[in-house]
Amino acid sequence: MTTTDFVETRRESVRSMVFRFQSLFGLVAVFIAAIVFSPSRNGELLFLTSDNLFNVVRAVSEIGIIAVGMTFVILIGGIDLSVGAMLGLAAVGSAVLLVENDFGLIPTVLIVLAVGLAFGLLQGVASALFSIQAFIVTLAGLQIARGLARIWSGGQGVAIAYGDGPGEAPVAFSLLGERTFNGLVPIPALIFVVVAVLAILFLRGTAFSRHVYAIGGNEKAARLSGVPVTRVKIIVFGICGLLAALAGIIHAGQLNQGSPNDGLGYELDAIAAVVVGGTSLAGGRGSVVGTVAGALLLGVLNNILALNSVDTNVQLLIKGLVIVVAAGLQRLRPS
Amino acid sequence: MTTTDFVETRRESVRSMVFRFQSLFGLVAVFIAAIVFSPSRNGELLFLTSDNLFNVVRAVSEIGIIAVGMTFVILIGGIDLSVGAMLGLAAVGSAVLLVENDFGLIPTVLIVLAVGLAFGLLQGVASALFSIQAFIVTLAGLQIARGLARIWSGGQGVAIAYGDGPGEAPVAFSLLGERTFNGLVPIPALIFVVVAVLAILFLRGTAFSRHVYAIGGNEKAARLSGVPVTRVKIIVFGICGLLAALAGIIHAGQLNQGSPNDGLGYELDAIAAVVVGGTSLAGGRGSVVGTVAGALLLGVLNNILALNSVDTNVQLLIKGLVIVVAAGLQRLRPS
Amino acid sequence: MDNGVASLVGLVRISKSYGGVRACRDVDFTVRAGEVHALLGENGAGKSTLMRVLSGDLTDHTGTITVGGKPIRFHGPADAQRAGIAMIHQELDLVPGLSVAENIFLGREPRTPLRTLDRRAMLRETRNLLRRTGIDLDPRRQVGELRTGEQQLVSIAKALSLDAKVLIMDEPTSALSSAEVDRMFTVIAELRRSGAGIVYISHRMDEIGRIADRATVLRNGAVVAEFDARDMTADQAAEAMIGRPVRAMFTTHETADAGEKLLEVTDLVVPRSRPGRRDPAGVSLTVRRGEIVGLAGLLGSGRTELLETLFGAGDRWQGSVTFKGRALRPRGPRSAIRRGVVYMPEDRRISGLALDHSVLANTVLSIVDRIARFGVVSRRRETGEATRIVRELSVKLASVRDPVSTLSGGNQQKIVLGRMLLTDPDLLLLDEPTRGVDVGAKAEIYQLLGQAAQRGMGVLLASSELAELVGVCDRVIVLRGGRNVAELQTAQAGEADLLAASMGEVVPL
Amino acid sequence: TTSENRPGGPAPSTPCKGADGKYVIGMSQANVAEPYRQRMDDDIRAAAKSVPQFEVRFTDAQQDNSRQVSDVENFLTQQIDLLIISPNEATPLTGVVKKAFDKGIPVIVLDRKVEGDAYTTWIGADNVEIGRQAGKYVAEQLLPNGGKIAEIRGLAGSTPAKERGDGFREAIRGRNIEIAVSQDGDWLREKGQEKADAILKSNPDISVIYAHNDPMAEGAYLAARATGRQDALKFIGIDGLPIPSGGLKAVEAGRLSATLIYPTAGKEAIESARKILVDCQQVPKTQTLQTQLITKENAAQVYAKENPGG
Ligand SMILES: Nc1ncnc2c1ncn2[C@@H]1O[C@H](COP(=O)(O)OP(=O)(O)OP(=O)(O)O)[C@@H](O)[C@H]1O
Ligand SMILES: Nc1ncnc2c1ncn2[C@@H]1O[C@H](COP(=O)(O)OP(=O)(O)OP(=O)(O)O)[C@@H](O)[C@H]1O
Ligand SMILES: O[C@@H]1[C@@H](O)[C@H](O)OC[C@H]1O
Ligand SMILES: [Mg+2]
Ligand SMILES: [Mg+2]
Repeated sequence: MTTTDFVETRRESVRSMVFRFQSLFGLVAVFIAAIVFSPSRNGELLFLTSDNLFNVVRAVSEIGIIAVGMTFVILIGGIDLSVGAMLGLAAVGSAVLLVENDFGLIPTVLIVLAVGLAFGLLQGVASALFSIQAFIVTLAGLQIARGLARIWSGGQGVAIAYGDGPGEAPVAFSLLGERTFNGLVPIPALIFVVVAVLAILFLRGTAFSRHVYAIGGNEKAARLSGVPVTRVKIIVFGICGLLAALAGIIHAGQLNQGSPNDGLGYELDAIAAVVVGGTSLAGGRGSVVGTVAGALLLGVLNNILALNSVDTNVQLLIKGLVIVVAAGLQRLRPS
Repeated sequence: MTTTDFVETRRESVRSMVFRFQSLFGLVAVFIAAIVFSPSRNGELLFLTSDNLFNVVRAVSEIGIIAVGMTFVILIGGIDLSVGAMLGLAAVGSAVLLVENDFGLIPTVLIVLAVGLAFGLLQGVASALFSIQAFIVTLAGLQIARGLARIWSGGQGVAIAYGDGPGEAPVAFSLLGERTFNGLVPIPALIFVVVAVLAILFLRGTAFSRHVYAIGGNEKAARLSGVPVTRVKIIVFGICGLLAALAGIIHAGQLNQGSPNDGLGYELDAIAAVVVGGTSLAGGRGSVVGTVAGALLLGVLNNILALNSVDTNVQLLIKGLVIVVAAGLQRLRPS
Repeated sequence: MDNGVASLVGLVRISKSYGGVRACRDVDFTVRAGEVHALLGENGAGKSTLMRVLSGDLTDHTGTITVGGKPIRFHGPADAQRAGIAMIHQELDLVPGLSVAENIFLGREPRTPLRTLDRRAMLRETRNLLRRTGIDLDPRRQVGELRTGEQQLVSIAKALSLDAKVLIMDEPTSALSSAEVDRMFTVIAELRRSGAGIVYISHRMDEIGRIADRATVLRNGAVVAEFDARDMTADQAAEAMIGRPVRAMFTTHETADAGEKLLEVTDLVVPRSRPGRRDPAGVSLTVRRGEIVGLAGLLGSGRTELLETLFGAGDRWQGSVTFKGRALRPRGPRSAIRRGVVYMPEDRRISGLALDHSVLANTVLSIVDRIARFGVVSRRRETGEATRIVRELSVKLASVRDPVSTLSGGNQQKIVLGRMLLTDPDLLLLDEPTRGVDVGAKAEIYQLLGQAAQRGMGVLLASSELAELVGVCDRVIVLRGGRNVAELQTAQAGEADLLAASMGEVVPL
Repeated sequence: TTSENRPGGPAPSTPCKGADGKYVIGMSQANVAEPYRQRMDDDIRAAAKSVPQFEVRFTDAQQDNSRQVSDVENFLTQQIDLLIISPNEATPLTGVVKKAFDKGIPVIVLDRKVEGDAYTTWIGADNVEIGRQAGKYVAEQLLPNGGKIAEIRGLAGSTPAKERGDGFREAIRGRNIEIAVSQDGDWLREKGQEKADAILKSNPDISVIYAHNDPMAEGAYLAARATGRQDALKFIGIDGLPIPSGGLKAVEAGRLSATLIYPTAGKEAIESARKILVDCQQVPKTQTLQTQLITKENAAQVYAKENPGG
């Protein structure tokens, strides 16, 4: 290897660094746009008030948590359309267990998370073991989860009342909906951050994560290298179901209710966040950092459009265009 | 090449015949189940009355037409999430042009079809020319089409009144919603059949269709073999948009109204029909015959569940399971 | 044949079928410590299948595998690896999105005491490994960015890193040029010395002579001969493989010396391709009708790049190209094919074939719109065309309706060639056309190229096999660093001259 | 809670700046997929035109509670002067409505309710009464001799759905009328059609379909028409919107036998807003609006009255 080669290598990695953080560019751009277009009152930019910023993070926290799980699934080349319905099922489960079954906080959370995990694992089994396409397994899963949520809730929203009496949920649960933690940071946002950080560390630092990337990049190669492909896939679907259930618990806490219609269409929002964050739907390429950036980008966009009272229909057009452009920018990669 | 080779060939093709018609087995199975579970009245099986059977076809005609277009897109390895929204846009367009602009039947139909075609072509350009993933392009397309439909309709359903006066649509348009053609066959069903037959012939015999399959099978190889990949892809998205618009026109005719929310979620139903019909989401493998069978299968299933007044929530569970099982059966292929 | 040395592993009466096709029939096979055991056979003879059984990749076989004399049952590649058996697969099986190091350690990543990934150890060990094997690669580079040949080196390094007792190499050198092959052979020799057993599959007969100790020949899935490789001649081996005496490998074709100039390339440069490359001169060459011109060079010398550019499938370029007297600025493969230029890519699986699709569909793909009337393809006509070309190239198959994936490697290669020839081209651009092709089929392909030249086509043939270049071509142009550095007349020059010119030792321009 | 015994007037720090003030009003709509709600927005828009001090901003929560919470939060960031909300569901929106109210922002709740009383005023119609009138019409006019009917209900869990069902049952009690099937149509025409389609198959012997709103009734009509049974059946709905695709026209055209006016309260909401912000007056905590039975006899006339433009 000659010296020129080394210089080249270093130049290479500067380039690939730039591309690695590409997913953040879009976010930065939208953030700047938000500042520029922010309405102001008494000389203060409304967008930049800490209240508003935390609102943005709170608003994206559910989709963000789901999108983190979705990132795993998409990295292995799969997709999970059932997450929105799973969120609904978990929200209903939380409400019913807390209020109708008087289960207490910890048991409820554990049971609901277990349901999400189990549902995800089952979908993983169907898709990995019987090799049915994930799209179709989870499309069916969507219907099944919705059906279960409707049956479990009796078809309508189950309201959560707080207190110590029977039929009342522990007050602690309502913290999910309040802005606490030093009176400012909303708990859901905090949970989102914790989940994201854990996922980032996990995807960076574990052998499991290499297996995830390998399966998405070349499943056959992964199998031949001794990667336990089926097991990894099943676990990944399990993680995704688990995180969707977590989002559902937060949802119920924020809204003091679990309704079988909760989370309708969230799957597409989550997928959009993942893709806008630069993860390839073909699998094998992407990151949770990108997903978080993608979710925040969409959240900031929603927020600034709302703060400017842009007509909802026009909002739809703008959001559609931004998604395409963001995805288009993502594909500029080192060739 | 020895004679044994040819014997083998024949044996092979019996096997592959069996697999070719695999997509019909599911339909036959569900059909038989429908007969078995059909409620009867005065000794007549309600499911088998010609009235009911034509109803089934009418009920699947919109999804069926969309699914035919979706088959093309999926065959090239793409996906089109915008079809439901396109249906809504076309329904709104039909109503507005007929009622508010007094455009007359033929101009209205032509304009709406042109809008669908153009929208599809644009998505094709974004996906093929700028190589942005179809999932994301059409996810954005979904939002944009919905936004346009809302703006065009002023946000609410536009009712279609019939007559010769201003603000009234030609009575001929209402035929779409009536049962005519010898008083038995519903017109939408007829259109569906025509579309399906044309598509089947088209996908069997034309050079274009070979290109479609080749792109789905191995895009790079297709390109290197001189297949005009970009052009074919764009046209395919155009076809899909056109058919979604056609379905939208029928929708408006059947409901005497065009509403911007029409077609909500139809994309997933159409994809389900395609996949249950044995077309691989990976592209390059599948048929319109399969899609028609898939659409009918889901239609018969809906019908028999309704005839038996199965609880809607339980229906969701059953449909989810049937989709998984049907997709699972599809993957049994000659190894 | 057993001369007392203990077998590391053994295969006893192994059979394996794919649907109706019996790929292996009652095969017995052993690998001893410290030997290189060559496995020979035509394309489709069952070599890869047999080795995939041994490496735990295929588990639905009959017969017994023994390790150290004891029968064992593998449930997957991981089991075989645990038993000390590693395999380099014929079709490169790497993960493009992962780095060289990550690929090498995939499935057995080093971990820190906290059970997290030990990146540092991974990089360090990869560096050591690459140094030991003389492979010149940055362990952090993404494998997807590497050229085919480099990827093959990574596969080799990966297999070596397993420190296997038994190493199976299924055509490990098919994309390597002789310099890299030499380096690989040094490594193999070292391994053998340390007591490992190596199974070596290759269609490059010269390699077998150089490194093999023993050779087993398969035909139609069954063992038909075993040789002591050191005193086996190439003709003996070839005859055992094909089942009849071999014809001459290279047939000379009449070169129409005065053939008109078909292609003229002047100072063609592809600037974007590698940052930091400074070769302002670029490539200049001519191809006349009736001529077969070879392209020689080392890994990354620019052969593939040149062919892709001429076909309109490459990056932006500068320079001038004249074809049939007019400027050639192909906008893409389609327009190139229209003008009579066809291209056979280096990697048939990735770039050449829709493997799931039928032989028929793959064969006629380039001409479907030509044989269509009003856009409708006549089934009779397309079957006719496909059958004709498949016969002409003597492709071994049961039915043109079978998926192309069920054909052996060499026959798949012929399908790509057949598709090209059906378009009735003037200029054939071939990139390693006999990669992975057996001796018999090679001879047939060479003959076909000769016939094509005789019919007035021009052929530009890039190859890493020097024997092939010398045997088939009229002239060979040597590329280095993206420019032509030498041109040799094969009537006068030999393999050694080519190698020297490729490495930059002599520049006999 | 703090707001327990407060009268339904303006919240503590009075936002009333009189006629010289400029006021931004946030209108948080649950969705505009239902024509009724689109009409509500339109009525608000039209009424606000005549109050020059008002600027109204609209949001559409698209049937998503979370989105509606965010919508209101964003209004709070924008520091609106008054909130009008038609909540998607009661419980989930209660918190954020209370938050606005506690900040001193007057809150006008329309149609569906929120829990507790942390709002300034609720305006809507008496849905139990509407249900009762529908039942009475069926019992007296359509099925004087009794019979079997089907019910297509609004979104499960929404107050109007429950109340319209209860009132109806109350009115038909003891009249030999059997509700043979009852299905949720989620207020949507498409759903109404889908459900009616199934109902007609499984219960061929029903003679009236009672839908909780006009779009679902129209959907049911279309389902019947597709099987050629539209004339054998009677359909009634609720809403009676004075728009071309609304229930008044449907009754006039004979597709529906009857509908009941469900006022959108848009005009009244702006009226209350004006009282609170401009006139510095109190408004009653609950404002119940009147309904009216519409049949073929009075449909055209009411349409003309409600919609003088055309
Ligand atoms: N996946 C498969 N499905 C069906 N048939 C297969 C499959 N893989 C291989 N075959 C068939 O099995 C036989 C043996 O193939 P195999 O790949 O082992 O040959 P090979 O000796 O390695 O040939 P080559 O030199 O071309 O690599 C051939 O007839 C081939 O067509
Ligand atoms: N290590 C590398 N990194 C990046 N680009 C490379 C590298 N090696 C080669 N290339 C690019 O490819 C060009 C030539 O490679 P090409 O594949 O055409 O050569 P080749 O002679 O066909 O070698 P190969 O045996 O790899 O097929 C180089 O000029 C350079 O642009
Ligand atoms: O149609 C109305 C519906 O849109 C609203 O949500 O609830 C009341 C109904 O009358
Ligand atoms: Mg092989
Ligand atoms: Mg090359």
